[in-house]
Amino acid sequence: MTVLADVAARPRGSTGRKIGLGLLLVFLVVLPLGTNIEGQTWVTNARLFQFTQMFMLITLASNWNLTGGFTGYVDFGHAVFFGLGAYGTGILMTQQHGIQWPFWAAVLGGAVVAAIFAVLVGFPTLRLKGPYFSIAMLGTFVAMREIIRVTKPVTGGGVGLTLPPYLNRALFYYLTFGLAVLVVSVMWWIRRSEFGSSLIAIREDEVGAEMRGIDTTLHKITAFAIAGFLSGIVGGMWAYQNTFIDPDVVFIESRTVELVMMTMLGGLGTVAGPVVGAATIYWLRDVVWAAFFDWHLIVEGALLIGIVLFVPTGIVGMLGDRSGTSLQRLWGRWLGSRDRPGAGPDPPRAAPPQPQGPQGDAGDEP
Amino acid sequence: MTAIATEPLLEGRSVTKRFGGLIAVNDVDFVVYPREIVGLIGPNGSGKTTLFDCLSRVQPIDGGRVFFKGVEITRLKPHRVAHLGMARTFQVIRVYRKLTVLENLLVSRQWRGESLWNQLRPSHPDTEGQARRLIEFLTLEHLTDSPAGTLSGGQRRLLELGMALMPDPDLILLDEAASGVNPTLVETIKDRIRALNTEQGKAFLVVEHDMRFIADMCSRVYVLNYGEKLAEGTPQEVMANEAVIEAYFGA
Amino acid sequence: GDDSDAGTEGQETTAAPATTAAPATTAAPATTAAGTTAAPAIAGTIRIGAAVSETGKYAREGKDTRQGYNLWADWVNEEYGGVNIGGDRYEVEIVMYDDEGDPDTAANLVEKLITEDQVDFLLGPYSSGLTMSTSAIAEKYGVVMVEGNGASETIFERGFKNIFAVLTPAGNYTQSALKLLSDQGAKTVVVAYEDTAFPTSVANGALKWAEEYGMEVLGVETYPKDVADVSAIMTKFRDMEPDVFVGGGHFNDALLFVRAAKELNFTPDAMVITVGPSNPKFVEEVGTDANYILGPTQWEGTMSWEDNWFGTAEDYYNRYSDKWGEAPTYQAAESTATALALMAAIEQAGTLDMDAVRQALFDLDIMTFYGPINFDDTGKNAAKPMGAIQIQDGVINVVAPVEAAVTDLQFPMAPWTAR
Amino acid sequence: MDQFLQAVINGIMLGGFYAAMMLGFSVIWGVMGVINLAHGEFIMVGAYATWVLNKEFGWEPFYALAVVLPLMFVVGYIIQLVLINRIVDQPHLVSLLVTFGLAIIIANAMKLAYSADPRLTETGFAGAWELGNVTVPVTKTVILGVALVIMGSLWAFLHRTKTGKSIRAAAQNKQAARIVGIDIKKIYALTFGICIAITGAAGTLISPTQAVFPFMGPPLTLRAFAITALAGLGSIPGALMGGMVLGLVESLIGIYVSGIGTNLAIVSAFVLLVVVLVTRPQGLFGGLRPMEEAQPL
Amino acid sequence: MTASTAPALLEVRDLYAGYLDFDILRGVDLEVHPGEIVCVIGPNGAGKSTVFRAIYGLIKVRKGLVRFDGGEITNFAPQDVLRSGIAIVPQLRSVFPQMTVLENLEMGMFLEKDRARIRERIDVIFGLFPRLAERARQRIGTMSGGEQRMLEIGRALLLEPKLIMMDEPSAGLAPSITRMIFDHIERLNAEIGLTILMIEQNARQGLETSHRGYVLELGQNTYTGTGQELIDNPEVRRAFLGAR
Ligand SMILES: Nc1ncnc2c1ncn2[C@@H]1O[C@H](COP(=O)(O)OP(=O)(O)OP(=O)(O)O)[C@@H](O)[C@H]1O
Ligand SMILES: Nc1ncnc2c1ncn2[C@@H]1O[C@H](COP(=O)(O)OP(=O)(O)OP(=O)(O)O)[C@@H](O)[C@H]1O
Ligand SMILES: [Mg+2]
Ligand SMILES: [Mg+2]
Repeated sequence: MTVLADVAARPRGSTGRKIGLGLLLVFLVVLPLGTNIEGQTWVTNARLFQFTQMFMLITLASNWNLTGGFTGYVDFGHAVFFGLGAYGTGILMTQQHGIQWPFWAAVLGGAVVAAIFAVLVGFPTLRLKGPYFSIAMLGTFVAMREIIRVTKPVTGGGVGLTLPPYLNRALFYYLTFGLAVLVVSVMWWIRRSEFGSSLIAIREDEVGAEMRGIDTTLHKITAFAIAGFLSGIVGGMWAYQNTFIDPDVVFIESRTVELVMMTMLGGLGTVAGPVVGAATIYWLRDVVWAAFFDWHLIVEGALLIGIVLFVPTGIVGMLGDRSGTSLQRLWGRWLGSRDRPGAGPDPPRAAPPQPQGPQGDAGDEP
Repeated sequence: MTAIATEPLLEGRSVTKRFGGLIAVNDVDFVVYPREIVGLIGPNGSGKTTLFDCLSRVQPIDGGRVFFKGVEITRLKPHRVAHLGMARTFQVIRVYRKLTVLENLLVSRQWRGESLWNQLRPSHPDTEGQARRLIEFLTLEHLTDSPAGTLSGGQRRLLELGMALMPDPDLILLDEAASGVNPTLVETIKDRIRALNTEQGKAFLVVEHDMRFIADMCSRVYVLNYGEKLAEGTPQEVMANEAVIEAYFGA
Repeated sequence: GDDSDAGTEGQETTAAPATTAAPATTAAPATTAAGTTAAPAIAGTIRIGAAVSETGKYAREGKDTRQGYNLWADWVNEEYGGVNIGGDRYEVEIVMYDDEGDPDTAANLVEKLITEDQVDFLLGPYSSGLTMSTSAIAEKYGVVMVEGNGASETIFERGFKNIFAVLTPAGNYTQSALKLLSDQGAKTVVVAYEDTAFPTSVANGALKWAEEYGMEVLGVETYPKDVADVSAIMTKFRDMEPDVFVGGGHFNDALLFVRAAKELNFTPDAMVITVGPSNPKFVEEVGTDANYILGPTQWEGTMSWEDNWFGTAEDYYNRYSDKWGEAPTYQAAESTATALALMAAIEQAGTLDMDAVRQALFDLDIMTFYGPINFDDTGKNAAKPMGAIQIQDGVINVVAPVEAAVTDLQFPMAPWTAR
Repeated sequence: MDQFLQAVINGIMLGGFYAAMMLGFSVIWGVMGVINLAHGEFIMVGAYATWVLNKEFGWEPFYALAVVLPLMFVVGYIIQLVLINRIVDQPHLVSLLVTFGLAIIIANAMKLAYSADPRLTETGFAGAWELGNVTVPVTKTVILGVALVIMGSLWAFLHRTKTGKSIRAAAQNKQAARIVGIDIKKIYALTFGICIAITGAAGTLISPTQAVFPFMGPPLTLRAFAITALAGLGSIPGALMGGMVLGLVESLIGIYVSGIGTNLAIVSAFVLLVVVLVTRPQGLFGGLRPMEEAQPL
Repeated sequence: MTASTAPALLEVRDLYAGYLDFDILRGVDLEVHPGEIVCVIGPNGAGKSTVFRAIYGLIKVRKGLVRFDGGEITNFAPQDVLRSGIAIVPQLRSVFPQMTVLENLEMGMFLEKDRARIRERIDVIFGLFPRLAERARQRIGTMSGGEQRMLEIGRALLLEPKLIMMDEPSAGLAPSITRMIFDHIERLNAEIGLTILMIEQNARQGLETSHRGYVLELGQNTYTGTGQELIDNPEVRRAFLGAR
């Protein structure tokens, strides 16, 4: 659905939106201070933990979006970078290997491992097209899980590794928050740069892009390595925060699936999409859970389908990013749909608001 | 046109391309000199597009050698060829459908091997200005921010042309760039090509089924038939050639 | 308890807490409790938190765990008259959430239980993995967590001071069975296990005990989670002609092993499958092929343990069956025992003070319907032996240890075709 | 030698099952570009239907196909008509969301209906044939046979009948299919119905050999996904060979590598997959959509 | 050519259609009488192809009316439009790339049951385009742009429709083929009275072949008249035929 939303090409935030964003950031910065206020039960460590998880998801989804959304290489094994980051960190931090680096160094180490792996695995797999790439990455992911399992002396095999427990929620909150802000800014920057446009060009027509002078291999590998590195950092943080890792809690297929879902729900190939999508799904689950007990997963599934059917362009796509504030736009579209046809002085000449009609590009190849 | 003195800009020596048993391009020699507009014509399926594909290196070349600006490009990667200063359009349109018209042009700016680091900045205002002027020329102003996927067939073809002009190449391969374009606009395009040719010295290799286009623009023409070079010469010579008339223009 | 999971990787693994505050226990008015048992007036409520899978890969065992906890809570409030703290009676309330089998969710829920719901104590989740991540949270806040469903030894190697487990740890799972078999003359063993935390602990234990009882290990094989086919392993083992096969990890693997052994006509003298046989569902699904299969058990209704609260193991069995309409699995029994151990410690401490209760847990030495409970200084229950059962004509009979056995071992196993 | 033969037999049995299991997934993807994440769940539903017939009515599981096939066809047809047809015009990733939602709903609804307890059906086709020192399990032989019949019929349908050809045509160019008069929505509903019927049948086939429970789906979907790539989208000979190759590799490595053989088999299956993809991007046997035309998802 | 007084074969009244929220077409009127060749010209992006798509049910008609052969076919599904007797040659590629030339033609006869007739019609098309006959077993996806175009036109002719709508039939074809196609169009028109509605950028040749023409601009038709009238109209000449 949301491939469309990236039309919101060159974001021009309105002032209102900028102020809103600023307020949100300020709120998120001061939020942990609330844990020190006696007697209130809203801003608890558990709440901070939830935010931490959400920031991690936002970061991961944004990274996924760099390859999956911008470059069009839908990576079904992205969690492998997360996993390598987690294991890198875990191995570097645990005494049993006689290394025991400090946390920050170990996280960076893990992320570098993930990035290097991204480059190595990217060379063969990024030559594959469409679904074949997806499957190859899924294969890489599953294979890596088993490799971790059988290299017992280093990774602890199926038993896993125990990290020194250090559970400072506020610290993790700020770490993940900072990382999320950083990553989203990086994505925003990339999208505005020529590098970002080139990635999208590769997605749209790789052969054409190559012939028009884009070194596609270099671009793809670079994007892959950036995404791998950043997801590796998240993996490392997660490992530290979870205090123990084994192949089955680290390498979970559904972790990747969720990233895809979140990104798509928010808006594939947009900067804001993964953020909105991740936050929405996280929040939705909280609400749905509270209201439906036994049925909550069923309701969640139904909601997912409902959203896709009724908001096929993704949330960001629906809100539109091209002109005016979102509400205005929604309102305008609603009005527009009522007194058609013939609205507006010269609509045929005006740029249609969004790329594809319900019929897609009529007359094109499938 | 007395081009004999100069070095050829593009030169192919017995270029051959096979698809299984089918020989799509068979032992073809050709040259394009700087500041020249050369035509390439031939019946459908005679190997014109395939030859372009070989030049821009999407298709591996099975035999022969190709030189561009004195550099052998027979085995080069497509983007390297582009960096050398060769651009092309496509018969089957290849615009980036989800990028806007403006972005399509910006992203076609050629980097000539510029480092990735430099690309991590937004486009230079000059580049954007250049893109907007092109859009204006192509009469696509009202569509500047529309995704290319929403353009009509003819509009896409125009955009395609713009994308080839954008990187400021030395040689431009046009594959039926005027088909499906409104005749009035075709005249404008011809003027533009002539201007680029005379003022900036750009060379063109043009595939076109519109004979008026060929006759008006080209100084020399190659004719392909079943992958082989059937004739070459000035447009007038070629159009008078019996074999060409039989193979191409019909009785 | 163990990690035998009935389901497999659910897709729904991310954070989504699901609440099911135990229905009967949500702050029942004091009068109702008093009405039924004429107990002394209620002085207050002890809030106990637990994150237990309702959905996801541990949905099946999670249900047993919940039912075990709730049985205890209802019993305390409605029959026992409340927890006795220095003569005052306290009602209990269990706040339970669904962790969906996901470590992140479980950790978050436990943190929520501690900081938002402000529970007094914690009961454990189902499975070693989830116990790993939640016990770290409990440790951080210094809140006592008593558990009965995380058997993996790594849990107790972290030096935590707030985790107590009533169950026999994984390494000892096969001890009774192997001892019995070696007494019967078995000389050689092969072992296959799923390469995840809990089965690995069990298998390492099995290797240790096999050596201890003088048996030769002919082959060891691992297999990954969600395995679809174990024919290769069984083919290899068949050619080794071992006396004893030890295998397993999950309930499904148990089914796969039995089916594959039968298909390939692999007939060792005994098959010990570490998870599954003690579950009545196993017999129900596998039918006559289940006969002769041995399995370890934490607890069976036929065992001879007894206490002052629930009576004999059989009494507990009946009480549970009446209440929930199905027979208790050992996961259910150990969950009840977990709660019981916590209660006993609180009563001994005579206060709700965390430090005092923790100390009381370390000092605890009681007998229950589930077996003896006495925690060592890592929090493991050092006192309880593991039992072994054999399926005999579709009935699950305890065959070891000798003091708890109800029948003799049937040995060697009959060929597959002669059943 | 015996061990080798046994390994080969095991591998072929496993491969036959893999092939039957992933076929529906592969064709749906090949024709409609829909990656059906609820694939494993449909297998599960078919397996439960079989289990009910087996336990409640004492049916032989394999005869349950007579009920499962039409039942699942109708289910698939309706789902396509009311749900997926609404989004086929959207880029293909959209279908992921819908089928993912579907998977969650089906699995959890099954859990509410039948609890999370694992189930197994009892077949009369049990036991094994002994050929020298090699054992050939009867149940799996029957499974392989039924799987082959299903595959053969589907192949004949797609390549020999007009409806089948129109399904392939729709896979290649939706727009063109419409203008030659093919009713795309109907074709899609038909395809989905047929594929879900086959998928449900796979559930029937595995019910005697594997535990059936609500959350069994995802690993199956994952497998189907992998074999599809090996086989080429929608290619039926490819499905058979891809399944066999994977089955044999897993079986041989499982037997000849000691200790971690079965783990390693999984790794090598995926390594093989990546190698095949990189060297032969269109899969081993081509497919309904070749690589150049493969849609960016 | 005199405008016939017989009822129109195809009649489009006040047509509104477009993509997403925008109407590209804003009140298009068209009439095609039996036995006529009608040509639509106009600048790029005027909405010519959109008219075709709307008539053919490929996009939704939002307002207005499409009548064909006495019955209303507004918003019919494509297969129903085809059944009622209209065939279309779209502007952009519309072949089944993985199928052979022959299979593609067979698919073109999807609605035809009679096998003998299918064979017979395909042979006629092969006679028309020998190149296709030569390559009957080649996958169409590997053939040149022009060859694919031949196939599309051949496929539309297969069913002997009452009306055939061609979106730039000559685009990308060699002069000999273009001439052959226009000749063929005229011959079919003359011999069996096939009615043709086409869009041409090769406007001069298109209009010369046609009885009548329409000029479409900004989603509305601005000029209409016989082919020659339009060619002679200075406005039209300047704007659409290329200054000459
Ligand atoms: N990938 C391929 N595989 C097999 N044959 C091919 C392939 N690509 C092109 N051909 C064949 O090569 C020949 C030359 O094709 P090409 O596209 O170069 O023709 P062209 O001269 O550009 O024709 P047109 O004017 O119709 O565009 C054609 O007969 C075509 O069928
Ligand atoms: N799928 C689409 N989504 C949105 N807008 C579209 C789409 N297709 C076409 N348009 C817009 O509709 C207008 C008319 O397009 P159409 O294809 O009908 O033009 P045309 O007259 O056929 O032009 P040409 O001669 O270039 O083929 C154009 O401005 C185009 O931008
Ligand atoms: Mg060509
Ligand atoms: Mg058009």
